[in-house]
Amino acid sequence: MSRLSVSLPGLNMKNPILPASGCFGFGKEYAKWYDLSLLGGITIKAATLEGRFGNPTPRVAETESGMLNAIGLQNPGVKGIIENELPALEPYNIPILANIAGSTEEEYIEVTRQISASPLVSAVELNISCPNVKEGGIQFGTHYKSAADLTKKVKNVSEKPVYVKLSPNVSNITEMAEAVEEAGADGLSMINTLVGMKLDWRTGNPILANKTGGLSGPAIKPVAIRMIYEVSQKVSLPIIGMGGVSTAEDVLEMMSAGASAVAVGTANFVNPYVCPEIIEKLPELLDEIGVEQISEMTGRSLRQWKTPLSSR
Amino acid sequence: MSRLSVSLPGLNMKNPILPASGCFGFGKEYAKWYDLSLLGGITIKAATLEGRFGNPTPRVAETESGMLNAIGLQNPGVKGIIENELPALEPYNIPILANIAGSTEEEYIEVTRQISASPLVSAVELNISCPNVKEGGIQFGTHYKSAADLTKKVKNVSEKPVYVKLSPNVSNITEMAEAVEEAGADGLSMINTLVGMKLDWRTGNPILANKTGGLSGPAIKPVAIRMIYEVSQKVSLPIIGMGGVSTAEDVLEMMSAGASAVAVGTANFVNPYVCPEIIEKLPELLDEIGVEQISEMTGRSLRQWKTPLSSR
Amino acid sequence: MKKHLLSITSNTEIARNIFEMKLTGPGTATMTVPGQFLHVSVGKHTSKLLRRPLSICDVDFEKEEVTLLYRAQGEGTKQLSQKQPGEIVDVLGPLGNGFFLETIDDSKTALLIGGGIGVPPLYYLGKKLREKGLKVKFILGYQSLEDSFYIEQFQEIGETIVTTVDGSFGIKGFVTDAMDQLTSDEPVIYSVGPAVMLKAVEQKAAGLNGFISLEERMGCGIGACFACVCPTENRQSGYVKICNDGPVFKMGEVVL
Amino acid sequence: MKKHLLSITSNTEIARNIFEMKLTGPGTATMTVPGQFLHVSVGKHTSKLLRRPLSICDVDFEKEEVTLLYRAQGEGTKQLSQKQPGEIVDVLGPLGNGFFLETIDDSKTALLIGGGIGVPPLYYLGKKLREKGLKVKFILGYQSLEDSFYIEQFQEIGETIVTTVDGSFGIKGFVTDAMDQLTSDEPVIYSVGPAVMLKAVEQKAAGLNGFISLEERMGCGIGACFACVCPTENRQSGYVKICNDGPVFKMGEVVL
Ligand SMILES: Cc1cc2nc3c(=O)[nH]c(=O)nc-3n(C[C@H](O)[C@H](O)[C@H](O)COP(=O)(O)OP(=O)(O)OC[C@H]3O[C@@H](n4cnc5c(N)ncnc54)[C@H](O)[C@@H]3O)c2cc1C
Ligand SMILES: Cc1cc2nc3c(=O)[nH]c(=O)nc-3n(C[C@H](O)[C@H](O)[C@H](O)COP(=O)(O)OP(=O)(O)OC[C@H]3O[C@@H](n4cnc5c(N)ncnc54)[C@H](O)[C@@H]3O)c2cc1C
Ligand SMILES: Cc1cc2nc3c(=O)[nH]c(=O)nc-3n(C[C@H](O)[C@H](O)[C@H](O)COP(=O)(O)O)c2cc1C
Ligand SMILES: Cc1cc2nc3c(=O)[nH]c(=O)nc-3n(C[C@H](O)[C@H](O)[C@H](O)COP(=O)(O)O)c2cc1C
Ligand code: FES
Ligand code: FES
Repeated sequence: MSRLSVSLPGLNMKNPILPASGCFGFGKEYAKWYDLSLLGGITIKAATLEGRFGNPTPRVAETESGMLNAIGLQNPGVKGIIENELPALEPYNIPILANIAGSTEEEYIEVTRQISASPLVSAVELNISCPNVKEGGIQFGTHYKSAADLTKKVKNVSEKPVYVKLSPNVSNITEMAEAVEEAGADGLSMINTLVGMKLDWRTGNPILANKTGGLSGPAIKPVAIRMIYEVSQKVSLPIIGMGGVSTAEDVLEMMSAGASAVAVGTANFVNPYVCPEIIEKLPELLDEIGVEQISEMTGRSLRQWKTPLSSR
Repeated sequence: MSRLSVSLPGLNMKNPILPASGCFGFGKEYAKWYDLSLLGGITIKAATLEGRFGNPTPRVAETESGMLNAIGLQNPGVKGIIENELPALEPYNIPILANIAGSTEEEYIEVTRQISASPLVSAVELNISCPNVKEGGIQFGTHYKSAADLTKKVKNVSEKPVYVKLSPNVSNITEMAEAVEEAGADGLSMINTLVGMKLDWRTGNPILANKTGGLSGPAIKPVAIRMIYEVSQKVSLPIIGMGGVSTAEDVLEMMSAGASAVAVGTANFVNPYVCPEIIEKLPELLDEIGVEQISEMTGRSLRQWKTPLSSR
Repeated sequence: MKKHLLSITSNTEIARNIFEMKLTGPGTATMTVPGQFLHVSVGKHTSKLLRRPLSICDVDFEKEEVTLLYRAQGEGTKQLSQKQPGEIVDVLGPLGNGFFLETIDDSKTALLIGGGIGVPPLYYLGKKLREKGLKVKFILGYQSLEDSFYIEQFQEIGETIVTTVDGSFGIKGFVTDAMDQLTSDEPVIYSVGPAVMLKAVEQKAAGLNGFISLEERMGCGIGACFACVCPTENRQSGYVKICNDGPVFKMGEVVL
Repeated sequence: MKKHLLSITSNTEIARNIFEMKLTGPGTATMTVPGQFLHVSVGKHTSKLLRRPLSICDVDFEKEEVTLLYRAQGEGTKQLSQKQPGEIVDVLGPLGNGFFLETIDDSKTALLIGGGIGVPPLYYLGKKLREKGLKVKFILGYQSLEDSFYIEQFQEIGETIVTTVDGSFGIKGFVTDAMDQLTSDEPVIYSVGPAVMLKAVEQKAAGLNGFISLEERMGCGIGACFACVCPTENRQSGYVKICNDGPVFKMGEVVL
């Protein structure tokens, strides 16, 4: 076992870093920048049953230390993904986490059935937290009964472990996590984006054609850390943490809060090399704090926390 | 009527800018930096029945384009405020919005009764959204029945208009707003801080002694704008907007989203002169877009929005 | 496709809010195709995370120097405009397809039509077309005299007609108002500018051969995030990504 | 209390990660009291919003120049350390109470005890005490030789004993290990350093007259946000604000 390796249901990763869904396409664009086999894994863009064009543009807006997106689940549909996108990832020999979306329970189920059957897919990530589509997505993610029901049904048909991706736009994320754990989820992904909006002060019009969008980037990291910290105390599922991670230090912070692996989203846009750079830096940081295996970092905060003193 | 004046229940403000609760003490510290009579109003720090010491330190942490605080409602108690703090504000002759907190319904009611009777207080702001105390605060702010009940009871005893300060840490802020409108609130203040956390990656320990804290600053502005935009469509109460405002442009953005007045919090720490600087800049910006009265900005986005084009 | 750390050699205001930034470094050697862009980081510590797409305006291969012209308008470009010579700028690129010149008939006249801050890439394009032997004519549209820039530089390459909205310089009106007299010789058209201008140009130039360069708000700039799509009827997918499939398209190919 | 825009005259690393920044501007004329601090903005466009409290280490009134010594440790101070001469730094101050020297008996010896990055304000204090006529002795604690700084400057003012944790320079151990031989002449004690050091100093110096300077994470720096409180038994409120009531307190006044 190498020093950085982590092992989660379906995901045996040589390091805990994987790009977050929607921020890495289906991998091929970043393959022009570096060797994807350096990654711990890849989360691919959301798949729906039929191809979707998504929302009108503008689809992104910049905010302080963050961005809003309202892509709207554009993708070529699950068949297209299985036939045209996944095969290109085979040579890298790393676990693929397939993100799944839909407007109805039936759609989620069918997409899961098809994509989880692909030998190239290691696990599925149930996206019940997309804030940018009118139907499905977040409506499952903010009511814990619907989330649990959907999880159960998807689990029934999935040939691979199921991670449920939670929305931060809820009063009580722990309740949601407990509900999907109870329903049979194999793991959690958290967090998806916070719903946000930006207006042009000159005109008063929203910047995004979709008006609202999902807030991501370093701005939301404190919310992600808090939610992972809270949820990891109450559920025993492994957590793929995400939300604002852009440095190796952020990765260790998030693992300390309770994450077993860490996904990097927005930071890929800022620096296309961010994932391999983080992976390269991690051993150095572990040396600095005298930790041998990175997996020991998970939940460290809970195990040993005491009131810190501000120290010179 | 001057160009910048706005009028809200109990608050006749010569401009729409007031410091946010907890970010301006009881005014006297900033009075050393500039003439407070320049302000549209002042929101004072939360009052509880008895004096409170608040949480252990460290109480603040820095995050990307934001900060976390866990002050814990430190204040000298409502009597102390009425006797020792309010009189110092009299000479400035501007509306005072008194922020009210408590651990129990009874405490909220009694604090309101006492402080709303002060002739120096123009309106009260019911803080049901403080994330930094174990009891009261946010527990009222995340269940809409408790929020409505409390609002009703506080309204019964208040001699001044009541603004309910909403928490963004909810699945559905519109529901909450509708509930307190129904219960008789005179206005809304939104948003309070998002619950967040930061860990020291070296030790895994939380930076804040209280572990979690409230996230404020520009990082959260997109969430605030979205919530104000949504709520203002469903309720007819005036909204005091806040969350990440630090420039005059931000003020106009927030008013366009639906705010009638705008509170400035964290930005005071970055630049103690921020409020008067914003007030000075506003007429310039109004000229630029050809708007005469600033009050026309409120809800502009809803009235006239159309899909914006990205334009050179 | 690479990330380059380039050093600023100059960064000066050449017209109202219009800056010319010259950057030097070995990476410039790859910047050979006009119409491509650099995805420019605003800075390491700034709260403005997203890169700004800026077109390559010129490259001096001997000096290893690339020129960008940009309007300091929003917060990011304003921050760029404050940078001093010697500071390092982090750019990705060259990105996008650029103008393909190989298939163009050298005997043609090229009509290059640019509006506002769409003008910069036409300079590099004009130079390359001249090298190839084409006659090059420019129609450049600005708001006013004060907003106009690089006129002399363009005049060195070819005939240059200027339009201004307020009439303070050249022909009063839009670039399309200057197109009438020129379309008769059936030139190849290259046009860069706001979508509304491109649409008007496409209408005026109906039937002619030409290329337009689009802009859209971008996330990644490299084809991964689907922020910058544009509908098209010609392609199977039903859309193109401006950052990767474009920014240059044949006239009529995309739905403006 | 004012905001000042000061211009960097120098910003150099004087020991491992320890920087000396000199800033100039008319605002420095008000920086007369040792122990006060400046609340320093990291920069205009950075994502690090909060100001950093840094003690005044020295002021040259003729040159209108204030000196700060700081450790580049976290992100904010690292960004400060990258600033170049000529750049502008936005500071609030002078803030806090500072060391009151008026009531001090001139015939006393002053024992100034500093640990790590608590050392800087003792330089300005030592100079002022000397001006007043007191004999000044320093005990300065560092991690190691490599981390030590300003020793020669301190020696010019008074006897200077250095301790290092690893023994690479001076006495091996903590500042308290160097206190024994000196407490006999009942000096006035001034101590700045981490809370744990201050606590140890207070114990060693029990019964003696003295002052300590505290540090805490700050929001506003001016007394408005209640971030930097410290419990005290002597005051009616039950607490003090370090930024405003402090950072200097009489020994024994606050609960460490
Ligand atoms: C392929 C391409 C080439 C371009 N070449 C040039 C050029 O050579 N010179 C030049 O001045 N401008 C050019 N632009 C436009 C330039 O990218 C924007 O003006 C710039 O990004 C605006 O940034 P800001 O900081 O001024 O605005 P802000 O409002 O602070 O920008 C906020 C966000 O919106 C994006 N954005 C805002 N306006 C535009 C726009 N019009 N197009 C694309 N993104 C936008 C920004 O990139 C950023 O992500 C080009 C655009 C594209 C797509
Ligand atoms: C009155 C006073 C005087 C000081 N004088 C000096 C001095 O002369 N030289 C010097 O090097 N340091 C001094 N310090 C400590 C200095 O303020 C911190 O080292 C510095 O703020 C850390 O910033 P950072 O960017 O390195 O760390 P980061 O971890 O990036 O800081 C994050 C946040 O925490 C705060 N913070 C972190 N550590 C401390 C700390 N130890 N004390 C207070 N706030 C902290 C920062 O101000 C910032 O708000 C003083 C502190 C106080 C309260
Ligand atoms: C442009 C963009 C597209 C995204 N698309 C998806 C998606 O298709 N499915 C999904 O589950 N999450 C999607 N997300 C959310 C991210 O996977 C991630 O949860 C979120 O951005 C927080 O991480 P970050 O701050 O590192 O970006 C998207 C995010 C961005 C910025
Ligand atoms: C240090 C600090 C203390 C605060 N104390 C209170 C408080 O006592 N009562 C309250 O209703 N809100 C309190 N808030 C929340 C602010 O009033 C405001 O709602 C929030 O900070 C968002 O605005 P901002 O981003 O402009 O700071 C506090 C915020 C900060 C940063
Ligand atoms: S900007 Fe990401 S796909 Fe074009
Ligand atoms: S830092 Fe705000 S009260 Fe001291």
